[in-house]
Amino acid sequence: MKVLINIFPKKEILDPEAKAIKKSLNNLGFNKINDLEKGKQILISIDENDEKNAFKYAEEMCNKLLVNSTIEDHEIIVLKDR
Amino acid sequence: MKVLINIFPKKEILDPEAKAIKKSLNNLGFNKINDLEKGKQILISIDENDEKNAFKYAEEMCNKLLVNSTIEDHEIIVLKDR
Amino acid sequence: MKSTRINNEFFSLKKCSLKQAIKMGLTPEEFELICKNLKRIPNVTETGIFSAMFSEHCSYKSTKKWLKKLPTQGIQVIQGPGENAGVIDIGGNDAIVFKIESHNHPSFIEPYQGAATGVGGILRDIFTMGARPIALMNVLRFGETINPLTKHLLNGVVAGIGGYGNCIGVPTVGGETYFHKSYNKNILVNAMAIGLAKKNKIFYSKATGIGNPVIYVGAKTGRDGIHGATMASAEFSNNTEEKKPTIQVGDPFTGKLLLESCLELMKTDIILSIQDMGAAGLTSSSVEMASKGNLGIFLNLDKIPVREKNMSSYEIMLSESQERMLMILKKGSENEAEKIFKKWDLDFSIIGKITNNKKILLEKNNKTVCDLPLKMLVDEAPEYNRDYKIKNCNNKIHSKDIYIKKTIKEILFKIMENVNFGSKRWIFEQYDSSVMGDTVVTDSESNSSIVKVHKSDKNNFSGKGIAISTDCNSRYVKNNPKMGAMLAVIEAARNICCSGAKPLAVTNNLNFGNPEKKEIMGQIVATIEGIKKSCEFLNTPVVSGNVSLYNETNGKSILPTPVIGMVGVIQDINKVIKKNAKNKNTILILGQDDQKDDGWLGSSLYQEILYSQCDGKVPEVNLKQEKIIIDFLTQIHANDLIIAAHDISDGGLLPSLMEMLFKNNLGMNINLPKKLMNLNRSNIYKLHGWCFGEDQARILIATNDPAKIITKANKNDIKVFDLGITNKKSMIKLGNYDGFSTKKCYNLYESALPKILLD
Amino acid sequence: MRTGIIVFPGSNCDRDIEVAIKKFSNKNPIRLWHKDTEIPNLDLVVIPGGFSFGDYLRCGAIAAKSPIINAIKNHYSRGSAILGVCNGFQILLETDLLSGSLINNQNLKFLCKNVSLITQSTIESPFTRGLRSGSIINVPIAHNEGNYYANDQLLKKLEDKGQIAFKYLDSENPNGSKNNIAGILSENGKVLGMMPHPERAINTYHSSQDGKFFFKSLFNHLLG
Ligand SMILES: Nc1ncnc2c1ncn2[C@@H]1O[C@H](COP(=O)(O)OP(=O)(O)O)[C@@H](O)[C@H]1O
Ligand SMILES: [Mg+2]
Repeated sequence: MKVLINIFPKKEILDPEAKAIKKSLNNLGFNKINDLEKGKQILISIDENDEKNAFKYAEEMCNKLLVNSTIEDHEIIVLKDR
Repeated sequence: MKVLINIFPKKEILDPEAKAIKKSLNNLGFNKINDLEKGKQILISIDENDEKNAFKYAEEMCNKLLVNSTIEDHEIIVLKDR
Repeated sequence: MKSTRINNEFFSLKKCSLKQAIKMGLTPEEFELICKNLKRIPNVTETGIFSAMFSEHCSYKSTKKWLKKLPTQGIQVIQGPGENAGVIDIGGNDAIVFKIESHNHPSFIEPYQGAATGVGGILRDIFTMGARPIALMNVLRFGETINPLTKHLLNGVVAGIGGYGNCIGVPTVGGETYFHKSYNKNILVNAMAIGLAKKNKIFYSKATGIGNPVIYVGAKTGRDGIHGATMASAEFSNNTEEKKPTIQVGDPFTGKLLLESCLELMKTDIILSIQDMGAAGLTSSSVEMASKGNLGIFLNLDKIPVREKNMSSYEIMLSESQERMLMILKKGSENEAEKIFKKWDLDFSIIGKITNNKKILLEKNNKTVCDLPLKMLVDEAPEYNRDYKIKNCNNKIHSKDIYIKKTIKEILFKIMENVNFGSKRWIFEQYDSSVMGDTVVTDSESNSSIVKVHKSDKNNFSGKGIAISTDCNSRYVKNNPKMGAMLAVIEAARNICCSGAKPLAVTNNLNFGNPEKKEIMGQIVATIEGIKKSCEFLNTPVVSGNVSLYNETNGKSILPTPVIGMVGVIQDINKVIKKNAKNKNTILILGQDDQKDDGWLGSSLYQEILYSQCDGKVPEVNLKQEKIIIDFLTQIHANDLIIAAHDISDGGLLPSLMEMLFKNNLGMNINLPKKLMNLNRSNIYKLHGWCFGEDQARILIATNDPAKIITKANKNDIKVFDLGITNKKSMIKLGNYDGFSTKKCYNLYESALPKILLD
Repeated sequence: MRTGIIVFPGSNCDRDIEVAIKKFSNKNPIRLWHKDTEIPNLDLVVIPGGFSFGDYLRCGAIAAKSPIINAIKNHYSRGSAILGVCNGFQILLETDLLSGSLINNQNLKFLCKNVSLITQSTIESPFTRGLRSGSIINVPIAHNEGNYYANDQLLKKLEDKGQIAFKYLDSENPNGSKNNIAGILSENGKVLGMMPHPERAINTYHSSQDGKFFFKSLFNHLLG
């Protein structure tokens, strides 16, 4: 089973990278952009068939290493079909 | 409307970061991991109500700036409800 | 996926067709000769090995004949060309290991990874020999700044060089960057590395000892960088997607582990020989090791750590995955070595052994997949005697003919804000230049970069230093390859001396277009002749180097770019000379006197900036005069008479002078020679020549004791001119002609790169 | 006085800081490996700069999960001093021995240059006791993620309690750090994390020698 972990900087942190990307896009003429956030995505295939367990396993990995909760938010999506 | 752009290194290209994260998770006792990929995610809110146009706009941004197609693959998801 | 694996290996073992051989880069004649000598048709894997070994990069088939002419001997030389890097003796038990290498094409395709792997590759060449890398330099060439691609490439390349060097923790202390339209579609990325070793602990690649184990360590082998033309071939498989060449990705983290683990293992005596896997990966490393030892090598390809399961023998042999090493150990010491590599979390595998049959024998799935005599791959590799034609531009341009009716100030400002003259701060601040704690100066503060020899300090003595300079003025080389190359070496030597050091030896990177064209081959031949001439004269032998040919796009060649990397030694780092003058110093020109009332503007930066064409005869070269000037500089420095020094090169006298004044924001009333005091509209061009001419064999120095120096100069028959005394007013006055602010110049100078990089 | 330097895979300023410690304490520091689970009784533990674990995931994140971290926490509980420079600072934040975070430099580029640091008036600490508050030292920075971030509440606490050790000169803030913060202390003053590299500014040939004020005062207090 695969789990997808999306990690985004917390809203109140003005992520310099997101800001720079938005500016570059504007400079290239993309003017319809209201807002842009940039995050990381980690796709993990784990030896686990139970959806709930997979979620729990992923949550644990997030807490132990993958996410720094003082600056990042995350969501876990269990991909049942993969 | 919001578009979500997922960007991953191409499969055959070495991703030393993914390798290092996987190893570290293993060292922390997470042994059920078969495979780990790391990508970026860009969430853009654009001034556009038409789904197709939003997709096209995103595709253009990917080609022009966001994606380095020699080493990365990407997918675009239009989030209708946001 | 299983079928693909069989397909792959199946096709690797099929007889190779002429068409496939050509796709791999062999000529029909070369393939025919291979078949004839082998008395059979080689399989695809074997042909791949031939094509790699016969490639320009490995065989030097176009240049070998000429490279032999370079001077490579000297009492300071421990190891000349032929090994992973050159080695020179710097006294005591210390030796310096250094080399330069190009990564041009990959950097154009993927600038970050191309540049990063270029740095990684040259670092491996250095620590393979037992040296700890202590400094990195980089020489870059980009297209015009109005080309939108240039910005992208510059950003990526600089980030990539920093990305690797900063992470592995070797300071990047200097280099060169130049923009010109001929590099629009073919940038140059040359990286140089310098390492410090003990004289009695140098490691070589020559294999020894029949039966000794061959060891693979480092990262796993993937499909990275396998020759594109071959792999795209539909004939190999219908699954073309899988065959696309892959970008090589650098992993400086693994590189650091490989560096530390190799140096740790080198403290024992169990490594008999060692070779990094660079261009053509496992193929060239195994072939070269065995053939240098006049022995044979057997490898079991099933033992190679691989990243992907279904790799064929062809792919394994031609992969250019990074951070890998091949070594031959003393029999029985495998466990001891393995322990060290396991500690550093690196892959370790015993993949074969040294044999006495003078062959390369490869096995996979219990089948022989390659059985070739080494002699055919190395000694019998093609060597071409290509036609050549040397072209020089002999049109002598007088300043009268090209001077522009603008004030000196206007022209100076144009030069200051020109990217080719302006500050490269935007670049070098992205490089960690102070890690390791031994950096004394970068080449932004002195004429060359200097790093201290670690632990060479004792009590009150600060220690000795290694000076490094990279140089190449392609304007000169294009207009006269021999003189241009001579001047590149000369300029490097001048830079080293202006830092207070003594030149010792040279590495070089010959970047040219297609050698099958007579004019290009002529550039190469004449360039080598020029390097030889200067190096012999200065007693700075060439101990390593690299050749990069076919730098062309759509039949248009880059400017000929033979890069010189010179190293020298300074016995006491407290005696390093910097560029910046202080207040109330007298500035003298060594090598020029009151009689000089004009200057050489042909092939100059003045011409380049003010005209679209840049041709004309290059400045006169006088080796004897050059040597007299640098020897004199060295002598008066020994008497502690010099406060700052700067050689006069690109841009001529006035721009060079400004660079000495910037740091302390100094002003000056410039003395003009009598002959230039009262010019009128008809002869004002002379002032342009005087300010911006690029006559050689001149050095600017700042001193507190001009009288002593002038007396000494007169005694030695050396021309000298007193330019005036620096003051704190930050204003430059040029006789009655012009006045301008140092600060303004400095701001223009610093804005040159940021200006083109701003969105 | 005993000092230990922790070496992680990818540490690259371990030798530099070792040279500095020897020079100013006249004692040889010991080296500790990230896989060690115990450390001897030490007066000072140093986490050097570099790119531990390649800076992958987040700078310092993977190092912060190393076996040796528990031992460092024990060392901290005993009230002993810890210094983290550059990547060491990042690691200390990831282990929660210090609070806040370091994110990308504002211009998204690695930056190596000399900066002026203003010593702040702080709580009692071996790292600042010998430095006059308001005095300026000039030392190099070399980092990609040195942009210190803390929310307003934490910033206020750091300011109020005197936990900020060094600030960049306001006109020189090189990376966008909140309140120009270049280095902070733990609540008990025994842990210092700083982005700049004082160990690269200690010799006559260095572009500045101001790092010696930092080390001299530190070892004066630890020794005596
Ligand atoms: N232009 C040159 N001048 C002197 N030596 C050279 C030159 N080009 C290559 N060499 C030497 O030839 C040898 C082979 O170099 P090369 O194939 O580039 O090494 P690598 O396998 O590390 O890429 C090296 O010892 C190198 O120093
Ligand atoms: Mg090599």
